[in-house]
Amino acid sequence: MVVFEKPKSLSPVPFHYCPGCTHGIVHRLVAEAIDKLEIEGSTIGIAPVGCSVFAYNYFECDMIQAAHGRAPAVATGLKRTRPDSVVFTYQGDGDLAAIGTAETVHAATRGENITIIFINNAIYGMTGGQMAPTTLPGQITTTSPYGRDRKIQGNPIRICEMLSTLDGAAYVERVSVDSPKNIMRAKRSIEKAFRTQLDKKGFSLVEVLSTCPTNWGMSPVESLEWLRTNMIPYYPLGVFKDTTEE
Amino acid sequence: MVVFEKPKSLSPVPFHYCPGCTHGIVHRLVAEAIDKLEIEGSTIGIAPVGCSVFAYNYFECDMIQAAHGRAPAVATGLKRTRPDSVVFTYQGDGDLAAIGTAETVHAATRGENITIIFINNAIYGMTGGQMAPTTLPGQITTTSPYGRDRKIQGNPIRICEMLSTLDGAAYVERVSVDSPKNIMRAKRSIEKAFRTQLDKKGFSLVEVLSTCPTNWGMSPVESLEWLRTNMIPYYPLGVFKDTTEE
Amino acid sequence: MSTKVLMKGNEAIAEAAIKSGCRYFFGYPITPQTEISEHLAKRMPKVGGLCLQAESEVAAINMVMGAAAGGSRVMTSSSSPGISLKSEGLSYIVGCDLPCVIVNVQRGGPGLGGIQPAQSDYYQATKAGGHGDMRIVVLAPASVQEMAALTAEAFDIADLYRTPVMILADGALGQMMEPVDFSVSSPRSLPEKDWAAKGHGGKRKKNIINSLYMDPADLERSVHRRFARYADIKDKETRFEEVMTEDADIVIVAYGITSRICKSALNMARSKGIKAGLVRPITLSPFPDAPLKKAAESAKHFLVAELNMGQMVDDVKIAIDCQRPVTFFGRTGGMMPSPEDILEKIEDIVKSL
Amino acid sequence: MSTKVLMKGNEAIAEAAIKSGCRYFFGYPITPQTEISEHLAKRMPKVGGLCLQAESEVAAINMVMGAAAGGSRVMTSSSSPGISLKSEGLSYIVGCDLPCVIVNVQRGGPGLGGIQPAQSDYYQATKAGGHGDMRIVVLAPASVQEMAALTAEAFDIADLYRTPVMILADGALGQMMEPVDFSVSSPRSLPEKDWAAKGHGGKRKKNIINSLYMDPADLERSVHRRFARYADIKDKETRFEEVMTEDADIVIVAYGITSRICKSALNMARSKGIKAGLVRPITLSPFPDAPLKKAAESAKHFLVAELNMGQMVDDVKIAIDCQRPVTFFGRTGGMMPSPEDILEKIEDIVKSL
Amino acid sequence: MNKVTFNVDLCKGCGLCVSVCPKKILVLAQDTLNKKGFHPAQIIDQEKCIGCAMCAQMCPDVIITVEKGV
Amino acid sequence: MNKVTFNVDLCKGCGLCVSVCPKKILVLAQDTLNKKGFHPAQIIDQEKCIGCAMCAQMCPDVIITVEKGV
Amino acid sequence: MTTKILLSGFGGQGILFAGKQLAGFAMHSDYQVTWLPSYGPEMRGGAANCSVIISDREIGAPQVSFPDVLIALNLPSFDKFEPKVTPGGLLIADSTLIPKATERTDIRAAYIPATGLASENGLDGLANVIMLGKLLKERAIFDFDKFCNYMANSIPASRASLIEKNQKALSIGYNYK
Amino acid sequence: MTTKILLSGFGGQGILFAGKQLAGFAMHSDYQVTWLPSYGPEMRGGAANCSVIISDREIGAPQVSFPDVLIALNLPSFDKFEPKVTPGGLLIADSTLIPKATERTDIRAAYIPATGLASENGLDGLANVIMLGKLLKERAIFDFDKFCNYMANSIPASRASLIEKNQKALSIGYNYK
Ligand SMILES: Cc1ncc(C[n+]2csc(CCOP(=O)(O)OP(=O)(O)O)c2C)c(N)n1
Ligand SMILES: Cc1ncc(C[n+]2csc(CCOP(=O)(O)OP(=O)(O)O)c2C)c(N)n1
Ligand code: SF4
Ligand code: SF4
Ligand code: SF4
Ligand code: SF4
Ligand code: SF4
Ligand code: SF4
Ligand SMILES: [Mg+2]
Ligand SMILES: [Mg+2]
Repeated sequence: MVVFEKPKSLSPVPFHYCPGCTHGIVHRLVAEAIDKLEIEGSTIGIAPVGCSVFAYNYFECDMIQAAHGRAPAVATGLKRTRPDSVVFTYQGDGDLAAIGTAETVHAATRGENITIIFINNAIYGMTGGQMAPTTLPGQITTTSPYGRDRKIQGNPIRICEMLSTLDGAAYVERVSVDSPKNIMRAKRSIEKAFRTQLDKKGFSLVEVLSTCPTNWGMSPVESLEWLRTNMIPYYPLGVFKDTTEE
Repeated sequence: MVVFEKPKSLSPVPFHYCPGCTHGIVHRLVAEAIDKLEIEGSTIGIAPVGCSVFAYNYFECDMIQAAHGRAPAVATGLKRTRPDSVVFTYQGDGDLAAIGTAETVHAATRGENITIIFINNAIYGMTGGQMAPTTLPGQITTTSPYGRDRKIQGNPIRICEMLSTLDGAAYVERVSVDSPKNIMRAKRSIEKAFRTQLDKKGFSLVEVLSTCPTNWGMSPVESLEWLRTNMIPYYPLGVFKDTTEE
Repeated sequence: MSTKVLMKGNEAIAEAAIKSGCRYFFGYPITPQTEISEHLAKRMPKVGGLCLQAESEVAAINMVMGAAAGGSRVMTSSSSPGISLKSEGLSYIVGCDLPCVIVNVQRGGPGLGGIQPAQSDYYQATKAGGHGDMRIVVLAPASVQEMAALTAEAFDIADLYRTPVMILADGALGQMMEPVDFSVSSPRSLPEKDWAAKGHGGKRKKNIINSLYMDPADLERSVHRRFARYADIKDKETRFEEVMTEDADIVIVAYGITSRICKSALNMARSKGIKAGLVRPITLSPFPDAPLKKAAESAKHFLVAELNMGQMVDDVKIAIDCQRPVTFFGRTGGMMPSPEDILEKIEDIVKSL
Repeated sequence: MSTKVLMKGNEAIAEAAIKSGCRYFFGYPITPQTEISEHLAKRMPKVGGLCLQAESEVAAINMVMGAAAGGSRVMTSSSSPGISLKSEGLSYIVGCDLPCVIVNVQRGGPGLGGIQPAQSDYYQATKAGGHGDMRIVVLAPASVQEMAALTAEAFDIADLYRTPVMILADGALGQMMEPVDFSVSSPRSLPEKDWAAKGHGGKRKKNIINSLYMDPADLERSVHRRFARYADIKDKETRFEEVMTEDADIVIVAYGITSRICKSALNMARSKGIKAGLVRPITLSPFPDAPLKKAAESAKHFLVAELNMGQMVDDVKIAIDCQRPVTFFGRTGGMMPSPEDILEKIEDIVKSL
Repeated sequence: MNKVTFNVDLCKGCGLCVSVCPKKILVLAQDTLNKKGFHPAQIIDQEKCIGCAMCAQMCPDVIITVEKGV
Repeated sequence: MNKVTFNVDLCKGCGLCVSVCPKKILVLAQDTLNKKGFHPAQIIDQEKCIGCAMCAQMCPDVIITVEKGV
Repeated sequence: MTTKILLSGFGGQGILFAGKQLAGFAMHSDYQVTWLPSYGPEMRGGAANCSVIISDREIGAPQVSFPDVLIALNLPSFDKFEPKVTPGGLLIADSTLIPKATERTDIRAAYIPATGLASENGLDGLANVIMLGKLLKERAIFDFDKFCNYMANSIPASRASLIEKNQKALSIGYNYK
Repeated sequence: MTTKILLSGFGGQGILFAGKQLAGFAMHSDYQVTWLPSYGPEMRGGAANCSVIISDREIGAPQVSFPDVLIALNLPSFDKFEPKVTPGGLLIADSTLIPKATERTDIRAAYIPATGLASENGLDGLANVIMLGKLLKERAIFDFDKFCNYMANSIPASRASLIEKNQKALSIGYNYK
């Protein structure tokens, strides 16, 4: 009996991601949710600008590639005009928490009935390792070469905490993919986010703590460890908002 | 003994505001704080786009007129290059909470050492009464002619609540100018915000619940009442964050 | 009894959009075009559509992108500063070959500028709506009736050629009222949007809406394909009006509100025995070279009139291959010339002929 | 021992900014120019300056506005899509008459496009950096040395004329290394920034930095004043390079990286006995009409070469008053022609002469 | 005595001062129009004024001056 | 028996599967290079595999298939 | 024939409405017509004016710089536009608010205390319509009865009381003196 | 004289570094020089190449489409660029990774198992420098000793062990066969 195989809504195309980059894990979880809920035919995914820009090649559903940070606006335009479709965005921390802040906050406060998968890897992967809004204090990046100094580069932003103050946000959870156990939790969370949308309950966002071995300058296995010891304390896992049972 | 007169750092120019518009009260409070702290010579104000766009005519300190929503970014550029100056922005709810969301959130999370005076009048005054991000559910505006419907136009955004989740925000309070008592409280709050900046404690923001008799379609006195009975319950007054004593 | 209604230009655009089957509008308020969204906020719910106020112009244009990508007719509108904010999104929409309609009711600039009518976004509209090798179709109405008629056309052209189409108007056209007759419209037969991302429903391969090409050769090919389409549009969709050009010694070139002022001046000039004519570009992009070239055969002098510092002048010179002198007359910042001002300019030129 | 260092073009810009006394940089990462901010992130703290990564290009350009309004030398940089996002802010900076330096290391477009070198933002840079009647000064370096030298010049021109100045480069110039000599620089004597909003200290009347004019007549006057300054800049700051144009039958017009490819082709052509020459605009705005006009006196044909679909062609035609045929050769989307490609084109033209 | 003075020509007749005066001694002068075309606020019984400055606090146009013990 | 299969040519040798296998029966084959130039993961003791699929859960490139009771 | 009308006064006096009524009836009567307001973020009490052009042929420029008919509802607009009335043109001034008469002899002038008449007759806010009545009297561009009917039709039946008031105001203006 | 060199291989093989060493020494020796990398978001293991042009006069186009010298460190780059070497040009291939020889007779070819030599000599990652050594041998554009010194100077003293390794790699390449 096959207990694990590649989900159907994941395209048979090798990922371009670096070895050990957890973007691939999250892609798979999204595809599994789509398979499980049998919504591939009605789902449209929105790819960001960031390492996951090629996400449009990796999912079998219809896909749109949005401008940097604007995926929530594109998703809004799409979902409002195709209310029966299932719309998700897949965005990095630069995309969602820097340039796309306004679009994210307003999609949430409006309660857009969309699902956002938010990859927080504390860095700009695609452009080669610049500081992200979520880069940790002291973390060295190419634009914080002496370590992020809160006094100069400011404080990391906690997206889940911020968004859960908004009335329109229905389901907001932070998960991690650093271990099989956490991956299983992330899987349930992503599935729940899609379900929230299917039930027309409003805005759902899953923040996934992720690694970028290449720009962190660590091996993939060391990266998981770094995530656990540095990111999770700053970005605690858990459900920050859940109005789906109301 | 003169117990009340026009503050010195308010220019001897009549306001262009509509009769009974509380923008004028807040201008006066800002000028009083500048006078009290004797900082007119080192202060630079940033005017928004909104009814208070002409704020550059009303204060005696140096002034900059910023693009719609971008005052916090302009303030950042200015304060970072002139760290000994006192920089404040004066912004409406369209300016700060709609188009300027990203600039507001990031100035706050960076902990920019600036002061923001945020006029929440639940409407776009200058352009003639369109819906603001802070327009209340059910409120009729020219772009929510059937009353704001949370399902369609989304939920009003509570800026103080949202910003106080951010590490860089030092002092965040919501006040109102609907009565002399509340005006006195607003006065203290604005003064404290400037003091926070002078003490280099970081980002300070005072949200001022305000009226727009013209676009609310009420008399000035009715407007104060409407503010009290409708806005304050949705936007509770009080200090949302204060790290200045730490 | 006529079927005409008296309407503001802004309202005519809004109503024409609805009549053209557009059910989605995403915008952000800005003077002098806010009536478009205010009208649609009232009307859309009545026809099962949606008029959504976005958090910004940037969000609005990207909502348009989402709606267009999903295959819906969709419109946005703004005025000069707001159009600048849309330029990245507009470039993406071009790069993704998505149809949509964008309205720019211009005001004076640069910066916050003023709110009075201007035509100073001509360059931006016709040459550089955003970065990269791109063009859009730009229609310049000169009456409230045309605000309506060209809006209808805009949707059809957009869908037929998979391109954004801009209605380039100004504050005066937006705010003025004239009678409009909505009954005159001849919708075209349009291809199905089988490229749209609306969910494949298990019935076809997935659709991808994208403007990224890692291989520059692919990107170049996509640009070439698009420019071939522009050539096609130039062939088939170029529009203009000629007034008394056959025997004209002096030909005025003007579009939009300015063309009307020039028409008044033209009548005055003719009544003074001056042989003046007018070419009014209706499509600013593609630019109507042909009538100008033809006019240059007989005309001795061209006068370009605009509400800017002379942005169309070069297009006119190129169109006539620099064969005739071209004089520019313009006001900017929201100032409007009177017919008398234009007449004076015409008389100056006539003296020099 | 030479004082030259081997550097990437992006780094040369960054280092030249520091050497020019610029202590403030606000930017947002984007390929292929990220080395500018990465270099400055390392260097600025060492010289008491600040390199701040903004939350977006929109924020970055407005931070630049704030810093410039306060009287500081300040720079930002980006690449094509990011420059589009800056266009509203840029228009405000023009409207407020603020000096600053903006770098655009272009990549292929439209939309997300690609990351390979292109020159397809020529229109945007020279005609419509934003809405309204506005222009900026645009400098087009063609070597890493010029990336440095023109950056220094850019700061001086900006301060002297109170205008933003753009360095319009491309991915190849940004990424390539060449030797740079920073010792050659001749700073100008510049007026004091007594207009800046830096706190009046009780010593003067308040300063207001503003682009809003409710009276259109005032706005028009401000635009006219600015255009008078543009005319002054055209007089005094127009720059170009001429190569073997004196006896040239065919004159190539190219700027930036393309001009170097053309120089190689020119040498090949000359060695084949073809009388080819080159005019290289260094200021794209103001455009160097004079050398082209002069070349047109003897040259029989012009060849414009760019990494786009032909955006400079009209400027060349206008400069030579359409007196000679102008052929265009271009690649787009990140493709680069080889010298051989250009040579082939030259030979084609020569055949037709 | 306490004294309340209005810069009458700049009054917009909004009535906010009137609405907050604890002594109810302010009115909008229905029979006069100022230069701006508004019915300006005026004090009807200066004697009763307690100099609390509530009117001035509330005036959006900052045209009220309050003096105590003149 | 349980069976773990790798799509060897797509393996990037990241070692994440190796790091999580509770039975420590996965290794990166140091002596072979796949088409992509990586040392691919391989199972050294199929017998011991409990079919828990932790390796597959962890594989970012989704190239592991796990079967139970084959 | 082309008639260029300029209506001018304070915001709130119903200038734009009056212009719109004129334009609407002209359209209804198969004339070409344009209506162009001044616009802006002028706050209450600011200046307001609108240009109405009525013609039997295509109308060029919609702005009226030199009116054939000037309807002035306050002093600033009288001062500003009176000199611009075309020779042979007509000036109608609200004499309640404009304590002045033209010195020009090349134009015709009519003075009517419209604001006063309005408040006397319980028609506050309808000075604008009274001025229209006067216009119909002074310049027979339109038939009074037809215009009266048109106004009635253009106001929603649900606001019947308004219809009556407007018609009354129109008559007062028409029948003044 | 102008020499156009193309270095090509996988990312991570030090292609850009080798090119930069060449360019740096050329500048140091008062030549004109350009160095142009291929760039992009290529992830680890993607293709990498760089163009180096060394000349005694101004250099035009910086990209090398037709190299006088091709230094190929993997098979794809051999396949792609070998046909483009200019007649009379030089090809140097890492024979550890390129199991092929050119069939062209109009160019000169040198094969050196650089990757193999590197790992044999504990110089993992320095196949690129071994290739440079070979280049100096095959084409006397630069003096070996001077280049060796230059490399030593261009590496920070704090990384002295690296200097030695690089010099060793350079010799191995220079002295191969
Ligand atoms: C308007 C605009 N600005 C900047 C860029 C350049 N850019 C591409 S990806 C990226 C950031 C990627 O970081 P993130 O969103 O965290 O995704 P990751 O690569 O880390 O998954 C940036 C700044 C762009 N393409 N467009
Ligand atoms: C980029 C841009 N978009 C839109 C506008 C138009 N605009 C001017 S003010 C304003 C909103 C004003 O509302 P608010 O900020 O709440 O201030 P208020 O007038 O209510 O005090 C808008 C949308 C503009 N000037 N620029
Ligand atoms: S750069 Fe980082 S985020 Fe991007 S694919 Fe590589 S490891 Fe993943
Ligand atoms: S429109 Fe509203 S906010 Fe603006 S001045 Fe008038 S009352 Fe105040
Ligand atoms: S000072 Fe107090 S008592 Fe006197 S008028 Fe003002 S509010 Fe009334
Ligand atoms: S509050 Fe001020 S403006 Fe309003 S009525 Fe009183 S004095 Fe006049
Ligand atoms: S299924 Fe479990 S036991 Fe078997 S190899 Fe994978 S991780 Fe190890
Ligand atoms: S996790 Fe996947 S890609 Fe990584 S080594 Fe194991 S099988 Fe290979
Ligand atoms: Mg990231
Ligand atoms: Mg507001």
